[in-house]
Amino acid sequence: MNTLSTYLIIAALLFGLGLLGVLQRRNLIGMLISIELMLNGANINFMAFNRFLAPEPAVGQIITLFVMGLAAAEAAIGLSIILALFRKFRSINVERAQQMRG
Amino acid sequence: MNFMTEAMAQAAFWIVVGLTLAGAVIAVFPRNIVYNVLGLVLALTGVAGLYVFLGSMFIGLMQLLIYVGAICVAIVFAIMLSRPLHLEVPQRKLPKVLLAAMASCLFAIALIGVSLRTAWKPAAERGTDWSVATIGELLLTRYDLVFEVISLVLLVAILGAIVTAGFSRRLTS
Amino acid sequence: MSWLFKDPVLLAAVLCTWLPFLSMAVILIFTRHKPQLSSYISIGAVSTSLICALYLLIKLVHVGEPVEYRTAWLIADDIIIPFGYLFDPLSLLMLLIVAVISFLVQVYSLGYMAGDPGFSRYYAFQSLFAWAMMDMVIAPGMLQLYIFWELVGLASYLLIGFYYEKWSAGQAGKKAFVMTRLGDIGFFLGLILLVLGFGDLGIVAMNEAAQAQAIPSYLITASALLIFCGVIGKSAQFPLLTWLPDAMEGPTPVSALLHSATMVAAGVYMFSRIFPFFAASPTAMAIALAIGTITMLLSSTMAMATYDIKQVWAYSTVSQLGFMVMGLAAGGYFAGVFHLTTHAGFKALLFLCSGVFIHEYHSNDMRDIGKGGGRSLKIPMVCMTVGALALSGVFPFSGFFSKEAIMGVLAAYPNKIWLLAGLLGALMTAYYSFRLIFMILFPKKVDATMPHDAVHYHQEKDDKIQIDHEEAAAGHGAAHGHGSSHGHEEGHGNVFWYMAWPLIILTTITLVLGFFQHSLEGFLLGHAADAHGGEGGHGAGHYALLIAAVSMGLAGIAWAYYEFGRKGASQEGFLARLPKTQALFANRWYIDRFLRRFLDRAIYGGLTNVFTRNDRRVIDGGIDGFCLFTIGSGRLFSFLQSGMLQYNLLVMVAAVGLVVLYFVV
Amino acid sequence: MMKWVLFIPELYYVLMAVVFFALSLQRKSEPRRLYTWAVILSGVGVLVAVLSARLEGMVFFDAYRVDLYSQVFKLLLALGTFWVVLTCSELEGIDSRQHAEFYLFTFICTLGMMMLVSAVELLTIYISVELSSYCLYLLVAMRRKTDEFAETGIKYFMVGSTASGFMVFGISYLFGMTHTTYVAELMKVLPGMMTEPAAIVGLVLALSGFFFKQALFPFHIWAPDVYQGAANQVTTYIATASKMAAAAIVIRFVGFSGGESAVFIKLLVVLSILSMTFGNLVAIIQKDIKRLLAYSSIAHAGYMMIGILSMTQRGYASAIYYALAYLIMNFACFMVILKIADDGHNLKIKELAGLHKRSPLLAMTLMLGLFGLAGIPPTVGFTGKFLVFAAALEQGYLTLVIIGMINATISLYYYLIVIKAAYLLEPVNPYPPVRVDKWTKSLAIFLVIAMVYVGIFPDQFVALTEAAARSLFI
Repeated sequence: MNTLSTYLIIAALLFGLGLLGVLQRRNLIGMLISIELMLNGANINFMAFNRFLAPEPAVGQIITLFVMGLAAAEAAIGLSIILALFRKFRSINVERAQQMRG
Repeated sequence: MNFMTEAMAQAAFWIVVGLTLAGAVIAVFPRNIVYNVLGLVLALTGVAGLYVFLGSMFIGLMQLLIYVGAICVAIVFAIMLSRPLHLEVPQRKLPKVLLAAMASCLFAIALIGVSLRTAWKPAAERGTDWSVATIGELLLTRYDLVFEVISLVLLVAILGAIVTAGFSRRLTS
Repeated sequence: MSWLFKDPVLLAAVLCTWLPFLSMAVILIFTRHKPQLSSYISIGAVSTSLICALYLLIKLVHVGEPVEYRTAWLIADDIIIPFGYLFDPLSLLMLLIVAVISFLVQVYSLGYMAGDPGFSRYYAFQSLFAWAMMDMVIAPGMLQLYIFWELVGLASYLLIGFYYEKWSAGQAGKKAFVMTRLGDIGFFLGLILLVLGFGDLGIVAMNEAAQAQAIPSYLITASALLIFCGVIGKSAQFPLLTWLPDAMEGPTPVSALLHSATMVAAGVYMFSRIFPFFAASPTAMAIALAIGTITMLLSSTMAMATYDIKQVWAYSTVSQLGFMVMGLAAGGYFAGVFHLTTHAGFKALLFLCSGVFIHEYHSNDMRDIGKGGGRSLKIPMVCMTVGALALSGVFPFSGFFSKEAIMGVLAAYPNKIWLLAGLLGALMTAYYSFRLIFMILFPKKVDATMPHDAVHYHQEKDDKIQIDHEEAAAGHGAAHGHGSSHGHEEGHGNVFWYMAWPLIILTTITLVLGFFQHSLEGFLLGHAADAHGGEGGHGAGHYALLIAAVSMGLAGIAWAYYEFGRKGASQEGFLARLPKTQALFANRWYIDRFLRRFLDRAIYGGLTNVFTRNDRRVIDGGIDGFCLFTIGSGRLFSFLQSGMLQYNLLVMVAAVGLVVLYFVV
Repeated sequence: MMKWVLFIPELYYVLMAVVFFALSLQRKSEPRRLYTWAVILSGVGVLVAVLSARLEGMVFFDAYRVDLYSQVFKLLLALGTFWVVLTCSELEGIDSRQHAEFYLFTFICTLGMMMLVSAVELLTIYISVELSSYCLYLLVAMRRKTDEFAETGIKYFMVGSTASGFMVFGISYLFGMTHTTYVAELMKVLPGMMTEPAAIVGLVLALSGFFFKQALFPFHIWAPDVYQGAANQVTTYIATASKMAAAAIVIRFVGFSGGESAVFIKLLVVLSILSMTFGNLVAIIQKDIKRLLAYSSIAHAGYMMIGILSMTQRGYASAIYYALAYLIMNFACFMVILKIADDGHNLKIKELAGLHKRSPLLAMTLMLGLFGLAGIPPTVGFTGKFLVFAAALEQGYLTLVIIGMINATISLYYYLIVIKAAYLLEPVNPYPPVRVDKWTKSLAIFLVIAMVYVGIFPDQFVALTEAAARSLFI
């Protein structure tokens, strides 16, 4: 139902799924995706509190907005570090990577 | 009629919820990274729908714009740039998956418990001003500092991405 | 600075305590590569300190009230932590002891350490020690005392570990430091408790308040017991007594200075420093008495089983420290302090004598020294015998008087078991000290062919001249010097006499100090006599006790003579016939092993291992996995595939999850 | 209406960032010139922080409070940054083409942390934390020749992102409970709500993000790897400046509970004990000195927590003092490491052998720093521990203090290993002499004096920290 606790439960589930991804994914990009899920869980919380409890409806929305912005920055940084790592491997170990394919 | 719209709204709500969770599951479980990204897109769209249900079309749109439009695209680019990534589908180790599942289940259950056991109290006076104009105004007054700092954060992110990923002009790798 | 020169006492005090520090700094910074100069700087500083200490003693000997120069170090409004100088009879006496022994040991080291590559460093550390010890002695507040107490421990660590090439020396240094620190935990906690409960760490204030019962008794008992932990650590009382014998890895002069005469006595000194405070808590006193007794008996037995000459004196030091604690804890303020004084003299003497033997024969084993002809080194031999007689409490040596004083106090105690323990201790003390003497003096077989430096020394020509010169200078030299034929190599002419002089001076002190008992008593108790109610009765009226104690000592000597001294003695001792007991004694009653096992198993082996394994798997594993990757596994991101980071995260998530769950349920 | 003067230190750091942004655009990188600029600018930064130390007031619609508490920490941050920049004369760990970016990120990171200590609004706090964290992620990943330590950056990033996910989630609960994001209102309402699970869970989750920065158990997992894997200068920065900000924000957040919840305090006690014990025990077996210091930093987070969890003014003051002490001592140790490993490699303990001959001054600095960390009087570390333990005993946490003391003793063991290497061991192969320029020399002398002076005459500093702690709750 469209109540506070429904949203909170959805948020908790998203957060939990995100955690699961962070804990068991071996792919770094997969981990990053999972972290985005966790942040979304928090965002749903903010929006829900904003809708059902908060005195000013604008505050929660603004927070959500900023969390999104930060998530974007975080993703950019995370991806660049992952890419750097990848480039390093390739530059060191192209041969092996190809061997493995074969 | 009224009943119908309500039922429709209900159904739509649950569909959105289902989409979100299904997307999240797809984002986490399959071993192919491309499916994960698609799942993420699905989940984020679902969340955007939830925001609409929570009364804010604006944030829902932003969600689509920022997350789906920016983050997911960036991730896709990263996957393209690191081509062999999606080729790798090594076997999972069962103990690790089990442990991770247990820990995250524990966490989720605990969080659900917290949200159910807490007596959430609405504020005494609830404002009704949902307009985007108010958000804009607050951004330029009360959240002025944050607004300015986030530009710095983004600057750092861009610079950092350039430097770290090795695309700097000075770096000829 | 003009305030400094207005008051000669303060000037002397500042000079006395800070010159060694200055000398340390100068040596470390400027004269590291000039060993001779370094040693002269250090000795110059400490001799000035000695003169200043004497001046202070003479100047202040008749001042009734303790003289205090202090500034308070405020942490908060209601807490007073004084720093500065406190001169009362006790601190003046101790200051003099420290200065004298430091001076003598530094002079002695000129000979003993000659040619050592770390000569400058050695003197820098000696100065560091002198500075720390003196500042500790004159501390007016417990925190200053604690701070310098730790610095003394640091100096001890550096000096024990001086022979760093020796692995065991480094280990021993660490052991000593860590073990004494273990006791200091209690000390520090006691201080914090006092700060919070009483708010003033001034020694005078503490003592007065404790006597006036201004501090609640539970607080006194608790903090006194905690502070006593510091005594246990520093003065090597049971159960932390095993570090001291190990500390003998350091150079012998260091053992003489730190581990017999001054540093280890710091615990006893601190006890007597706040004696009225302790005395206000009968529980603390009783526990201290018990610990002192156990320590004394245990370490006496240990001393009976070892053949290492320095170890014997180390155990003996522990046991005598236990004896002092007994005396103090039984209420004998003067008796304890007096024994501390005399013990500082004769134990330093014993160590320095042993140092000469070790230096000459390059062996710590008394059987080797005996076989090598240790008896031919007349001065050290005679001096050592004097020291051993003092240690055994034979009239008229200084140990006799102080032991009698403590026995008197113990006899006045209602429960006679302490007195019996004391007498037993006296018997054992005499036995093990003369066991050592006789083994050197009457070796079973003199091995004349044994190659050692002494043989060369004996053939020097010019020793007679040296000795004559010495006889002329020292009034009592004739008693020791006649006919002896030790010497030294050409060009090292001073080396032997650098070592012999301090021995002679200390022997003199040992001979005469006992007769100053009453003037010392007057000096020490004069101002505090009403506070302690005097300690009348001991020594004088107890002829039976006197005879008992002396006869115990003599019996010990006779026993030792029977087993080791007489012609055809087996030189094995009764312990050899009781192998189990001997093993028990030789292994220090397994205290060490127990502690080590406890530490190894419980802390190092158990916890660290768990953490290490976790750490290896979790944190290093990432890198290991990564290395494997570069070598051959060839999998991209294999460090993640091995799941190390995630295993880590898992722990974190599970921990937080459990916490959250706890708050929900 | 806006009192811009109050914002001057931050503005100054923005300016610095702009300068280095401009410098980073140059085609040719000139490390020497960049270094000179960085030293001068950050030196002036310290001056600015000193000059603005007495400012007070609110800016940005009460989202940003300038008071003694924040200014003290800003000064510490500026000082830490300046010191780190000063040691960058041989910035070998970073590719010389990236030096401008290195300084840029360092200064932006300092800026973020400065805002962190002043921010009194949850969103501002969150953004500031993230700003500084992002810079650190990038700095860690910057190490040159990272073949050996390539995964350091990603580990730091992953753990940090997860922790910040916790933090946002916690903040969302706090927002739901109190309906406000302002710290001042939060502190009024929250203590009355500590029985509600969401309030306390929100607080714990939010704190976990800051515990991550502080490297408190169990959020320490990044610390050893990052300390070991990052360039030496970056490690120094993380170990000193960033710890200051973490301490400041943890103090602020722990204060939210108002000491109302016994369970919460118990949790902190447990964390503190685990942190100390774990850090000290694992440190014993380390060979790499930076890794050893990482574990020691975990232990020190525990000691600092002892002061914080007393939740009295004296407790907070002692924690601030401890932070100050930790900055000086830890930096002293790291400076020595930086100077010995001037080619940017990772120093093993055994490489310290014979240091007292190669450079007596550095050896002494290292010894004093380590003794400070071990809490041996009369160094500043002893006074810090004394104050922290006294504050905890005042609240009756005797067991905790005893465990803390035992830990201090254990820690002595591994500090002594290092000191022994520096003073008592002889190197197997002679190492080249250490080059010590006059800046390093004067800095070392300053640190030695500071460690002893602040340790022996702490009264002014204690008064300062107490005033700062008072201003925390006005």
